[in-house]
Amino acid sequence: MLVHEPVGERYRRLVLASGTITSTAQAGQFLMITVPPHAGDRILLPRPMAIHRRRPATGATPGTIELIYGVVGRGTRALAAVPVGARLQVTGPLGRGFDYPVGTRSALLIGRGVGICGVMGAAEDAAALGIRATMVLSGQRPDQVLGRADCAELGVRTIEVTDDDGSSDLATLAAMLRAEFDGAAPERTAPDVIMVCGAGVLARLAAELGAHWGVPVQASLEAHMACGLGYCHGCAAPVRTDPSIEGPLVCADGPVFDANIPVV
Amino acid sequence: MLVHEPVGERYRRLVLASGTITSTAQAGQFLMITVPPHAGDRILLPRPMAIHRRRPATGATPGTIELIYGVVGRGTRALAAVPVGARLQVTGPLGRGFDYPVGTRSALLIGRGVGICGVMGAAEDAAALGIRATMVLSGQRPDQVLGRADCAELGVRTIEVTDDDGSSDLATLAAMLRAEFDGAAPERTAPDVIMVCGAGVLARLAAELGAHWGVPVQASLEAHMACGLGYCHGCAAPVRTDPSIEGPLVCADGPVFDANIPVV
Amino acid sequence: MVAVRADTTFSDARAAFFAAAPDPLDLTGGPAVDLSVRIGSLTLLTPVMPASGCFGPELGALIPVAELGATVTKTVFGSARGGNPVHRLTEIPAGMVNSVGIPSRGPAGYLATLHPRYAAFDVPTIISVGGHRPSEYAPVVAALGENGAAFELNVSCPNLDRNGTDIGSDPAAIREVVAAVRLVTDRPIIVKLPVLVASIADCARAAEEAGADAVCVANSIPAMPLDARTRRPILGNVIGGLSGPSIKPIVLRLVWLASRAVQIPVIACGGVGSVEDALDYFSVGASAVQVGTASFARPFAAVEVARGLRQRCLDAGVGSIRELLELDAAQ
Amino acid sequence: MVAVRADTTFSDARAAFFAAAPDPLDLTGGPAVDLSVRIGSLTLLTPVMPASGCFGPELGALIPVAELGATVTKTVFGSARGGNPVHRLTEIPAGMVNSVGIPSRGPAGYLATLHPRYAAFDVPTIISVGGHRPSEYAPVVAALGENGAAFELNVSCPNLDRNGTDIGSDPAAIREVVAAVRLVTDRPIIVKLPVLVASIADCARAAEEAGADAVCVANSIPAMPLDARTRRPILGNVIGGLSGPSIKPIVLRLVWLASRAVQIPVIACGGVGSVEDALDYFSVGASAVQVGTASFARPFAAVEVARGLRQRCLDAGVGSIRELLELDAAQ
Ligand SMILES: Cc1cc2nc3c(=O)[nH]c(=O)nc-3n(C[C@H](O)[C@H](O)[C@H](O)COP(=O)(O)OP(=O)(O)OC[C@H]3O[C@@H](n4cnc5c(N)ncnc54)[C@H](O)[C@@H]3O)c2cc1C
Ligand SMILES: Cc1cc2nc3c(=O)[nH]c(=O)nc-3n(C[C@H](O)[C@H](O)[C@H](O)COP(=O)(O)OP(=O)(O)OC[C@H]3O[C@@H](n4cnc5c(N)ncnc54)[C@H](O)[C@@H]3O)c2cc1C
Ligand SMILES: Cc1cc2nc3c(=O)[nH]c(=O)nc-3n(C[C@H](O)[C@H](O)[C@H](O)COP(=O)(O)O)c2cc1C
Ligand SMILES: Cc1cc2nc3c(=O)[nH]c(=O)nc-3n(C[C@H](O)[C@H](O)[C@H](O)COP(=O)(O)O)c2cc1C
Ligand code: FES
Ligand code: FES
Repeated sequence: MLVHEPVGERYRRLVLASGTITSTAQAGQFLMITVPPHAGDRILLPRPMAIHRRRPATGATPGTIELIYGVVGRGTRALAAVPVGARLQVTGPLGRGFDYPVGTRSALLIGRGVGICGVMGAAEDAAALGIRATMVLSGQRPDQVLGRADCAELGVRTIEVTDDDGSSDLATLAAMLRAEFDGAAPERTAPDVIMVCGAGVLARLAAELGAHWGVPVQASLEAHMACGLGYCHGCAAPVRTDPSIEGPLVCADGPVFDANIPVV
Repeated sequence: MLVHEPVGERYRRLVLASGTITSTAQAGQFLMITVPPHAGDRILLPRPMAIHRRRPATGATPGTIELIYGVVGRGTRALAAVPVGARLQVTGPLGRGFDYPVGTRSALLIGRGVGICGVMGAAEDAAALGIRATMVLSGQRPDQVLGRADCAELGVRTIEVTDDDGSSDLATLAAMLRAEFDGAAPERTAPDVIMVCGAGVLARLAAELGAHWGVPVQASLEAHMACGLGYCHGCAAPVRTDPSIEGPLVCADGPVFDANIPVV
Repeated sequence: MVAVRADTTFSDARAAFFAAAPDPLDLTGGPAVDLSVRIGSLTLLTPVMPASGCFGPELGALIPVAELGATVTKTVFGSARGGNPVHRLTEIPAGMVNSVGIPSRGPAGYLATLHPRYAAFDVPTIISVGGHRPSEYAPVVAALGENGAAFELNVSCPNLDRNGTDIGSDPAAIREVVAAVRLVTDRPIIVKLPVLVASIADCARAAEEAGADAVCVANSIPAMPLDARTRRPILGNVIGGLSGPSIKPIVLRLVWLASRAVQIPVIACGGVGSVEDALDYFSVGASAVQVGTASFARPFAAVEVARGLRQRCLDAGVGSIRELLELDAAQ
Repeated sequence: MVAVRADTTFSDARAAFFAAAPDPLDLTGGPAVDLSVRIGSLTLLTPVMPASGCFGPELGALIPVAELGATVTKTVFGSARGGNPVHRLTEIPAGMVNSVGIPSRGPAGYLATLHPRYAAFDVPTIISVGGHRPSEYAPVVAALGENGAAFELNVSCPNLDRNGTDIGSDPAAIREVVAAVRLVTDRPIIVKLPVLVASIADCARAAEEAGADAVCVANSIPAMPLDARTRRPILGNVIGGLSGPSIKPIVLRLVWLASRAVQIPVIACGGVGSVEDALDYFSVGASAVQVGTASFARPFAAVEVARGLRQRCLDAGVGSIRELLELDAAQ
């Protein structure tokens, strides 16, 4: 563990040295982090975390991965107490990530809060593949919007919306995005693909926009997890399926799904 | 909580301000200490601790009580983390203490390890009542012998024995004490009472000496406790009794018992 | 042989607290809050009481017992019992395990020495009654006569008629116990059920059908703590009952199932130490709660729960716990 | 509607550990250590295996499965089942609660998709089998035929013939299940018993008398975790099974009682995460242990237990776990 520092009031940034994960991880994949015991409190289940950034090895500098997480409960509280330099047991990269359809020239990426980390890998890929990406960064307050610097570094255009000024409101945001991409200029036409990570409403917004523009939508979903590998069957995706057939598992069939409207 | 400091490697001294307890506590009584939650670990049962010293209020200085405890398990580890200045919830003084029979002129007090705290109150009383007391301080190593300074302060003569030099060995100690008190000079004759606190073997030694000299023995016993008040019935004294009749409870009928040979 | 000093016990007057007692409740203004709950013909002013074995009249010197809905005695058996060998209790993470073994002086001993001290409190005394066979309960209740405001039948006792499985795990035995007790008393009967049963619903229904006025769910869970170093059983009796926070998620389910199975009130018992715990149980259908293990470290725990429930209602401007929960659920 | 991508699953090769794997065992010198245990006609080289539902062939990419005594599959039911609604699991202090609900593709689905991956491991595959009625088990075992090295009957399932109480809490139903399965297979039968039973001894004896080769004690404990903030059930199924460290003292007692009640081996399951836990269970009479919840945070847990047992024997200069325990007890 190379860096472990607060990001604003609610988040923490974690940089891990790992050549293997950095070089093999796909955009949108995640890790299972085993949380070390913290002052008598033993955390039993590993915590799933999206890979926010992959920074390949350069010369003598080893490859690193960066995560950003919110301190919300017992597990993330205990994780927040791990000192820099400690070895962390991590399993991954896991799951199916985002995948640009062949021929993609432009993409709309949408994330909110720590969900921005789920889709940041797609921004990295866009930069690497020369895809023109626009990323919506949503948050409660401006100081809770993550990913600004990352997008600047990657040369990805951003649209920031917050609850504070009402711009993150679903209808407002939908109208704004339609206005943005319903134009005629090449950079104002509909994106070739929409990639989203975050709360159910954002996924629904993406599905609506996808239907409106007739473009595919890929959505990263969340679920409580135990194994992260596909065998515990704990991470059923929050979708309706035939009750006699098991639905998709977020860890093995996702977290990224080709989606129209995920029924939460 | 006024003082909370290590005493040697294994013990901690705790000084609490409490006028009430200081003024009412009898020698050999104990407290139930509610251990505050420590970094996520909640301790459910209060821990019984002997009152090592009572220092009455003088002028503006409030009365204090002093405890010494060994850090042995989860409860005492959590207690050891409580900072000076914290308020501690304490119930007591509890139980029946040591009681000098009317007319006592000399007493032999015996304690080992933290058990010395259980009998120190009797040394305080001896000093106050003008009783000539001799106290055996037993421990594994010389640096683990408690109560030296207290006895000096109280003007109580001490006999130190340790495992290190073999002097605490039961037979050696018995022979030494007989030699000490089988004499003719007033200060070499048998004590009028023996008071003991500590492991079962010490209590047995006291009982043997008591029988030899024909003097009463009072022994302070230990038991796992929950309530400390006599209602949970958890602290049965380690003695054999009629199985259809409940035996004595350490918290309410003890911890100090008139004993010949406590059958452990 | 130990010569125990004459029959003295702990002198209440000696007890004292360092910590200040919780502030008394501010009752000025606000709507009338009614927390009362009916157990058969008995009305308790607040739905909070101690758990059997975790209260004694000694606590009268420390806490305002009158603020509880009732007191509950340690279980009284028909014949005198000595209790189990040492150690009788220990603490493990998030729980304690006790094998006190229920020492008892029988009904006559209880009435002579303990009952007068319970009767001195200004709240009803619920007497807990035990037995080793279904037939042993009614005689004890009959001997206690009018002294109990209600009787709690502790059926988490091995049934010596049925090779030692708990009476309370067998609906037929529960029916037998309750029917026999019903014949000898008009006072409310509460049946306190064990955790290790095939169907808590069946057990609760057996109690209700045989005439019980309430069920208490549940007792401690049999467990076997080992010494980490020696790997030997810590308790003299090898096995004891696990109680405290760690049993709450297990008992919550039982309370939920029991309160869907019967019409009579369900009294929840298992890991209650705070208002939140109590509200959790109320939200799954309990009508009252008992506070056990939590009282050892915090003798005020039960009083805090009772005061806290009232305060929550006052703060929310509602008159009852049901309304409080509805308000919570609506949010 | 979600269009799930085609039938791909997790690619094992992608898994990697930051942390170094535990050091391989030093096998140079010392006496021969024999940890093998017999379950009927089957010999396991080490008495450590995963718990059903807490292992999958995916782990083959992470851990040396061959160092375990066996693999144990997730429970296979006769008909396809979808499993329970979200959330299916959560963590609480010292335990996890799951209501996965045992999704299953039936025996044919299991044999087609999963079994080949189990068969590729160099250790016996114990297939866990479930049913909603006593009559449902034998057909599943018959359909699985020679594929299971042994069958573990998960009888912690509601019996739809008997208004939903667990099959495994009813000795008669256990007898019926085991007798029927005995008729369709010569392979060893393990009966995995639930915790909430009136008498674990009666249940274990019923299994033994009907022809089982071992009992596994026990399954997770039904519990109902509530969200602390909203007071609503966390799990989509409201109720789930509590597993992990907090159930160990409860299961220790059950293993102790079961192993005194029967001659067949008792496999302990409940909160095993370390060699110490395993030795605790061996000391109360278990012949083997299963590792469940501990594997999620530490996929190596079961392997560590197996290696640790061998290392303890080597360190003590003894040849078996029995000798190790005798040595400990003598000290
Ligand atoms: C694929 C995936 C990627 C994720 N990436 C990120 C990320 O980059 N940054 C970030 O801050 N968070 C991320 N999360 C959410 C993160 O896993 C949870 O916030 C975390 O598990 C909460 O643990 P806790 O013990 O602090 O909370 P508690 O609420 O105390 O946890 C109780 C239980 O519920 C589970 N749980 C609670 N909330 C969630 C949740 N939102 N998702 C999954 N399980 C949950 C916990 O794992 C635990 O088992 C991701 C989740 C998934 C599934
Ligand atoms: C009347 C009396 C006076 C005491 N005075 C002192 C003293 O002055 N100084 C001192 O260091 N110790 C004293 N003790 C012992 C002290 O109470 C224990 O060391 C302490 O409870 C250990 O708690 P733990 O959680 O650290 O140990 P753990 O072993 O983790 O405790 C587990 C459980 O066993 C109980 N337990 C373990 N050992 C003992 C023991 N020896 N006596 C009673 N209960 C025990 C604990 O209270 C707890 O319930 C006294 C005990 C009694 C009964
Ligand atoms: C020390 C102790 C003694 C107990 N004695 C009795 C008893 O005599 N009769 C009874 O029905 N339950 C007895 N119990 C069980 C409690 O009444 C209660 O059911 C159990 O402790 C669970 O509640 P808790 O988690 O709040 O402690 C006892 C529990 C403890 C801890
Ligand atoms: C996620 C999960 C899934 C499980 N699935 C099954 C199952 O399919 N069949 C079964 O018999 N037990 C199942 N169990 C119970 C375990 O096999 C085991 O009995 C229980 O978890 C107790 O062991 P532990 O404390 O080591 O986890 C499952 C447990 C968990 C946590
Ligand atoms: S987390 Fe175990 S199957 Fe997905
Ligand atoms: S500690 Fe409760 S009776 Fe003594």
